[in-house]
Amino acid sequence: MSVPDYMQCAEDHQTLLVVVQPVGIVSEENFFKIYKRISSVSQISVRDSQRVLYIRYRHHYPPENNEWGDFQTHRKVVGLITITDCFSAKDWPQTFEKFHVQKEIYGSTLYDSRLFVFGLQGEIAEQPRTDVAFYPGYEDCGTVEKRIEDFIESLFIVLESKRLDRATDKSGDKIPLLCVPFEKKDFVGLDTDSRHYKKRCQGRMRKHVGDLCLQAGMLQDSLVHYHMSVELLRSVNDFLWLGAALEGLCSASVIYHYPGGTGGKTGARRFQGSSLPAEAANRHRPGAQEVLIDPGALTTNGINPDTSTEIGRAKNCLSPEDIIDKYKEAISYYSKYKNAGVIELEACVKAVRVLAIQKRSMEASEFLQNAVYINLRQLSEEEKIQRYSILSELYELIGFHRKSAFFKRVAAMQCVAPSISEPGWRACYKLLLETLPGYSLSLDPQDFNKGTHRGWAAVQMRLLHELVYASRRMGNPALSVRHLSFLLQTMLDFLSDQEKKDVTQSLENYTSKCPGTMELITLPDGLTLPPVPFTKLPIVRRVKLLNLPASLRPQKMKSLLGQSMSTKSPFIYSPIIAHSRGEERSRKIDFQWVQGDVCEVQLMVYNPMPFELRVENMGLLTSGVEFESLPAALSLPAESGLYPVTLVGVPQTTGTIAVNGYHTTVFGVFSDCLLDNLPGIKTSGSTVEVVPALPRLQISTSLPRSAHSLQPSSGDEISTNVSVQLYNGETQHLVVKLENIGMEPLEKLEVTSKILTTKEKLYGDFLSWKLEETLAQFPLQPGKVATFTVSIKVKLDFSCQENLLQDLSDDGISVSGFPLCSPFRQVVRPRVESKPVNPAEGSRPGDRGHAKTLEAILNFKYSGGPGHVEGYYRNLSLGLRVEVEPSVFFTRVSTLPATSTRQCHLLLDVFNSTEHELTVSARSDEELILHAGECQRMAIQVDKFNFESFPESPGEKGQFANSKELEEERQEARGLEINSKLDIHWTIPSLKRTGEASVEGLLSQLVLEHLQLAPLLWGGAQTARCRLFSGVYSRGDVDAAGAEQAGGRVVPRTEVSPDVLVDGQPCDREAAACRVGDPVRLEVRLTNRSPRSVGPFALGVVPFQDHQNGVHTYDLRHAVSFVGSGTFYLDKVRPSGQSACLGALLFLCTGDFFLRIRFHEDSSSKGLPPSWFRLPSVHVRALGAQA
Amino acid sequence: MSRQANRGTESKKMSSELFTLTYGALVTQLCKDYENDEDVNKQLDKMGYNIGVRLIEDFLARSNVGRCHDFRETADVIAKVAFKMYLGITPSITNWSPAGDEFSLILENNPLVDFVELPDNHSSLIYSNLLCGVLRGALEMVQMAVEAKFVQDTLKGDGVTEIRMRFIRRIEDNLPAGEE
Amino acid sequence: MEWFLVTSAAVILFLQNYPLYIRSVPTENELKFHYMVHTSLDVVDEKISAMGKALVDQRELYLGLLYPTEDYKVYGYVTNSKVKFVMVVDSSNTALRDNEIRSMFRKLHNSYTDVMCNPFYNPGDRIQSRAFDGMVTSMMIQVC
Amino acid sequence: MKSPPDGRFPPRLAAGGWAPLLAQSRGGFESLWVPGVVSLRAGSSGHAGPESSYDRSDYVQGFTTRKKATENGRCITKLENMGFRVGQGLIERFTKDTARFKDELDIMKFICKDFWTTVFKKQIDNLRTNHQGIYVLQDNKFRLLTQMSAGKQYLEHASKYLAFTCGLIRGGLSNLGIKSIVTAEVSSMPACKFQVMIQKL
Repeated sequence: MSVPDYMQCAEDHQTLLVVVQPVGIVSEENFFKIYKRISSVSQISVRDSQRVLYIRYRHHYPPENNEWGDFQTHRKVVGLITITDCFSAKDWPQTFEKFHVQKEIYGSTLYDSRLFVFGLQGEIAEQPRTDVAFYPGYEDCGTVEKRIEDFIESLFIVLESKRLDRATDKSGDKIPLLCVPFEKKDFVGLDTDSRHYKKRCQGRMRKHVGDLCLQAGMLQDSLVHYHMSVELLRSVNDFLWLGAALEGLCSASVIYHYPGGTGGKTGARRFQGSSLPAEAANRHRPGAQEVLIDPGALTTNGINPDTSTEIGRAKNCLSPEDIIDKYKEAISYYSKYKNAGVIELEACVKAVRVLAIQKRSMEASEFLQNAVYINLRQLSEEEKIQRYSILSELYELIGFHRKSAFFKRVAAMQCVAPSISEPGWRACYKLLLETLPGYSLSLDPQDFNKGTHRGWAAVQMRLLHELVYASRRMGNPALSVRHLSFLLQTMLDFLSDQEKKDVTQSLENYTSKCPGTMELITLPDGLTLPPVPFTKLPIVRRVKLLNLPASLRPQKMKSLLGQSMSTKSPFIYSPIIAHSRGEERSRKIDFQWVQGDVCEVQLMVYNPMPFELRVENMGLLTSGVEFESLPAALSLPAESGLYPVTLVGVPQTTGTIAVNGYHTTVFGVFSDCLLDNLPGIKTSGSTVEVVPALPRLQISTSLPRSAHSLQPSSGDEISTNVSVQLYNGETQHLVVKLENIGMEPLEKLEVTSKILTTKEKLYGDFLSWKLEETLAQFPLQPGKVATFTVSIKVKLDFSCQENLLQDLSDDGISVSGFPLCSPFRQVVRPRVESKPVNPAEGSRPGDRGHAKTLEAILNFKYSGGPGHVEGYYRNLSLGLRVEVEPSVFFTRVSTLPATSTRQCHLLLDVFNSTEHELTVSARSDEELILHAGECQRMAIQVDKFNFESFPESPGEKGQFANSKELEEERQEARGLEINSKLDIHWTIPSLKRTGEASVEGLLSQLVLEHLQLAPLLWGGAQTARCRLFSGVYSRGDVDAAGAEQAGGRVVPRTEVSPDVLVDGQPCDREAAACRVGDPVRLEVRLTNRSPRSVGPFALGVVPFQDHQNGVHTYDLRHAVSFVGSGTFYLDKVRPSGQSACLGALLFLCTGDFFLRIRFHEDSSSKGLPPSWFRLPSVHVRALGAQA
Repeated sequence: MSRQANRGTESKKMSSELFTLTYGALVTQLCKDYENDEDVNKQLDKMGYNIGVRLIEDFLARSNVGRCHDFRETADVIAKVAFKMYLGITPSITNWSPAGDEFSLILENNPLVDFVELPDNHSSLIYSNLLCGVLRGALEMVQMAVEAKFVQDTLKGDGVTEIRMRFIRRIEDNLPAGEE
Repeated sequence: MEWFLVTSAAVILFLQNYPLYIRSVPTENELKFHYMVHTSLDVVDEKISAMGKALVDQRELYLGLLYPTEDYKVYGYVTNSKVKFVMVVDSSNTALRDNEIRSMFRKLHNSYTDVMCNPFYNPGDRIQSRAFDGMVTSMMIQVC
Repeated sequence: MKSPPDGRFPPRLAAGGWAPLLAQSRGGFESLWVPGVVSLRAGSSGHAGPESSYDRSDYVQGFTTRKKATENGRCITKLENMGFRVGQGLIERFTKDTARFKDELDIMKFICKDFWTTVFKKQIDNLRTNHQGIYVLQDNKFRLLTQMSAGKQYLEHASKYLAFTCGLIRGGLSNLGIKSIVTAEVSSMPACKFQVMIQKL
């Protein structure tokens, strides 16, 4: 026999084999309906004893197996039930004929048989027969079970009789030799009288009787018989049958030890399996199908061993260990006979089942190993499949999951072996799926998120490839795409570059027909395949939500920043405390996005593939806020390093938005990648607040934008930078266009300016504006434009550096010009030949002639719309950069007394540092024309200033701590005053540019003093000599000027000329005349304008002669004599008081005399500026007496 | 005095594995914290320095070596006493510069690097750089400014490990070492 | 003669087995060895689980012959850290007695311990160590 | 449960032959150190040569000072991780020549005796368990704390040294296939309790 029954188990040895078959045409459905009912009657207890009969039903049974019936009686078909349709009486005879033919097949072994006829009615059906039962139809045949029971009864009777007459051997008469088919020929012509032969006969017969006892439910007797036959057969080395005897012994013992049955578990499983609809596998596994309804396998409830023979049980029954040993022995005997392969194989399987129950996996695996090596004759593909799947199940049974998976996989491969006509891809796929657990492979990508995949990559990959292929051949592209993406995603690290190429290649082919989705795929047998997002294509390392550009950031009056408190680790140390990574991700970020404004998320990605990776429609996955994502498409170079990708979108509503992940399409597979599932991703929080919409302001100006941005020292980012070039002192209007490019009306606007620290001293206010007109145009609707004007006024220091001064002095300006000499010109060679051409270079501040740079920021705080309601605003800042070209310099400043002591002349050496002709004009009409690089002096007659009358600006008193600052402040104030009086302007006609020039900052203390209205007023008149033209120095000053230039400062002397009267005549016009010999009266008057009282003073009068050649004669004793003292006394003069003193003198000879009136040094004059005490020389011409 | 007494009894050893492994864990942890090897090297040197400036005290107390008179003497003490005491090895001293201000410590086997295999992505890591820091720090406390650096390393495939020591100058007044 | 050597580690977290190191001579159709060794782990597990009941002196790290296949012998060894070593030897190679195999496993184990002590090695990762490679190579040469 | 007497130790303990570790503080030497410093002496069992000593606290020091300002917690975790890795390595070596462990308890005993002795030169004084996966290892004179003057003032310092040890235990166990959470607790220095919570799979 050649067809093994892998489902067979030890307890089957106690069953009677009954074959149920259709004759004629019977629909499969009907047949199995009946078959099930029949096979439900699988055991009945024989009346008048506790013995139980077990029946094993088959609907196919190869007759050749039947021939082994003597060897093991449970292989013998003892009962036949045929089922047939017969509707008319005339068909009956041939139907009955068929029944007989059928009987012939198993005829030799049958105990009894039955025929169930369906559909036939009438008189034939009436006549009662034992072996035939008539039923009108498959529906009404209630008595089937009863009939079967009767049938089994009759079988039992036969069995019993056989058992009895075999068991009680009447000694003497011959015992036939039982043998298996292939033995028959060996025994012909054998000496049947030898003891050896007899023993063999006895032994085999004993064994046979044992079988019968076992079938007849007499366990104990069977044991006894088996034992005896083992003895007999051993003695004669009848190995095949010895094996059978031993196996019988095992079977009986197993039945005794494991009433639950050994095949029960698998049997049950098979049965469920059978309930599956359209069992595709059956087509390739008929064996299995047969097994499906194998009552032997179905027996779940155990036998109740007959209690009658309690005695001697222990000694006959094998112990669990012995069972295995005996099985081993039996199998070793079987293995001697090639033709007993099936017997051996089945024995192994039975042993394994027993061992499985005994939980002795190792030994079981050895039996199985042996079973694997038994090669029967060439098996058909179907048989192979069946064999491998059974092996797999058995390995599963003993907990060898990998081994089980291995054989399942082999079986699967068998299903589609090239030799098979129509390959069973479904079956193959189904089997492959069953191997997954064996290869510890789950199809849920979630299980692979924990860092690098740790699995048996090589085998798992192979399996996945097979799944892909099978599913494709099954014609389920969605499946193969899913499997292939899974392979790519989870096994990426193990794929070689070539494999990566191939896999993606085929993936793209598949997806071109059937794109990969994020849907769950559910297989017919309930298994679900979760979607496979490509989190590694590309790999995302960092996710960073970006703040809005500075100019668009919403700001709140009070900051929302929640400071993160550091968790101080408590002393009871626990690693858990520290491991709080999860929260970080969900932490809220401390900036806000704005509803309706595009916001960005930056991902650092890289491409693990050895080729360029194209990622389509990559976008953000968000929650919490309605969000319009604007997907991007990118292509990453092969094995690119970290590569920044910015995903953008627009929040449509407000609230807290959470960025959960991103979606991509790669190789035609859609993926939703959630950050939580990304291993080792760095992110600084992924939720952010979205505040209500705000307007957006865009500014454009009349000035050109400048590439050059302000130095970073300025705290706030500048959106736009504009720059302008101005000449020092020039003023320009900057027109700013404010456009609302947002969706919300612009309601509020505040403008502030900040001048960046510059070393340049700045006069006047640099930036000034009027917001009113602008605000008048508010609220500014979206798309509307408002203008805003800022006037830029640059007034840097106009004083020039020493070096220039040097030049001037070198050129010996200290000319002793004549009173009326014309104003002289002299040109200064410009210090720097190269004028700054481009402003950038000119921005080096502080060297003369080069442009200086002023920088300032205009801040526009604005708000409107719902954002404004929520108290948010935006800040836009405009960077302003002003190149200040020098216009004019005042290279020197000095003063000269004017004719009146209430006025004086301010002398300015003006230098034109531009390259253009330039005119300078002071308040006073006259204009001065300066060529490029030219320097001229201009004199401006000004009324002296009464600084005392200035308000002391009490407010500032406080803030200027020390008197020095206070003094400076005063000085500035004065400077301002003076400047406003002078208001000097320059014009560059060629450029049509004008501006002011300020003397502030170059007015030294001394100059100020000289410009100051002297508090001591010596009368109001001036000496005749003091009328000057611009550009001319007074002779009287020569020595002084020369002297003091050394000190580098010009100290003009003028200030106060006293009221000096000669003979009562003020002598300031021309020389006072007098006669020789007559006394001349001399009177000096003093008025005090200062707030404090001055004096007393002593004045000395020194007469001298001037020879017009620089020679003065002072020894005039013989020529001039005083009447009374030569010293005049003035007593104390209180504020705005007056006083005078008188004296007289005689001229003894004619001539031109001069009187120099000096103060005697005394304490009272100390501390008062010398210029207060300027007294002119008095010119007296003494004429001869009239004769 | 009392310390003298109990020091005798404190000849304690710690499992070299524990020592080596802990150092290894330290280095790898630093590699995790800092992107590039250079920073790790710096950090190791810094730590070593901090160890050195403290360890010298212990060293002087336990080995009663007197003042060294020249650099050669120092070299001997370092190799024969210090290394022996703290690492249980005695490096050989070679390659004196003619000026006598430079020499090399040759470590046949460096206990720090037992079992260590430097992965390719850390080619520029100076695994044992801590030692240099220790030497530098310790010597600084005895008024010697030295430069110590690895010129050969078995980890880098060299036959031996060589630390090059260069005497820079004598520190006049011993200010407290600037930490960090 | 071809023979083959595998070490694999139990990741207790998943109760899974996967290779840390694979080396085979010759390298072609390595997959066959993969399957062979993979299935052999059933036996390893079985032996380990059986170990609980065993007595101290039987709790040896060396598991002995796992099972013979047509033309190979598969031997096993497990460390206390649940790292399993499997060795497949051509069954025709009679030179290798149980003792040789045992000592070879010892060698492997020592060498593996050093790998574990390399601070740059992350336990559970595939073993890429020159030292280990060298040791294995020398062992194979000596055997083949 | 009390840990059994040394007599029951397998001979393998003798291997390595590490001398017990110094218990008392190093007097004036401490002044140079940050308070509560630990002094481990390193020397390989290989060279039986003269004593060799090393101070590991500087790993701790150099390490903590670097990140002190930022989060203590993070640095603690790092130390714990370092300990974990070291524990893995050590256990791999120490168990190289031992028979396979019978069960969890067998392993815990090994930790308390052989492992502890190798690392800290003394056994755990007391091992308790609730037989539901919680073990409490008590060391009455924990070596890394002996340097700290008893009392409360250095508590937060101590955590650093314990973190490393917790990692050591956790790493050792995990390498033996036992996933656990280890926490340390000090009521009064230098006594110290380590609680091991086994994570059932």
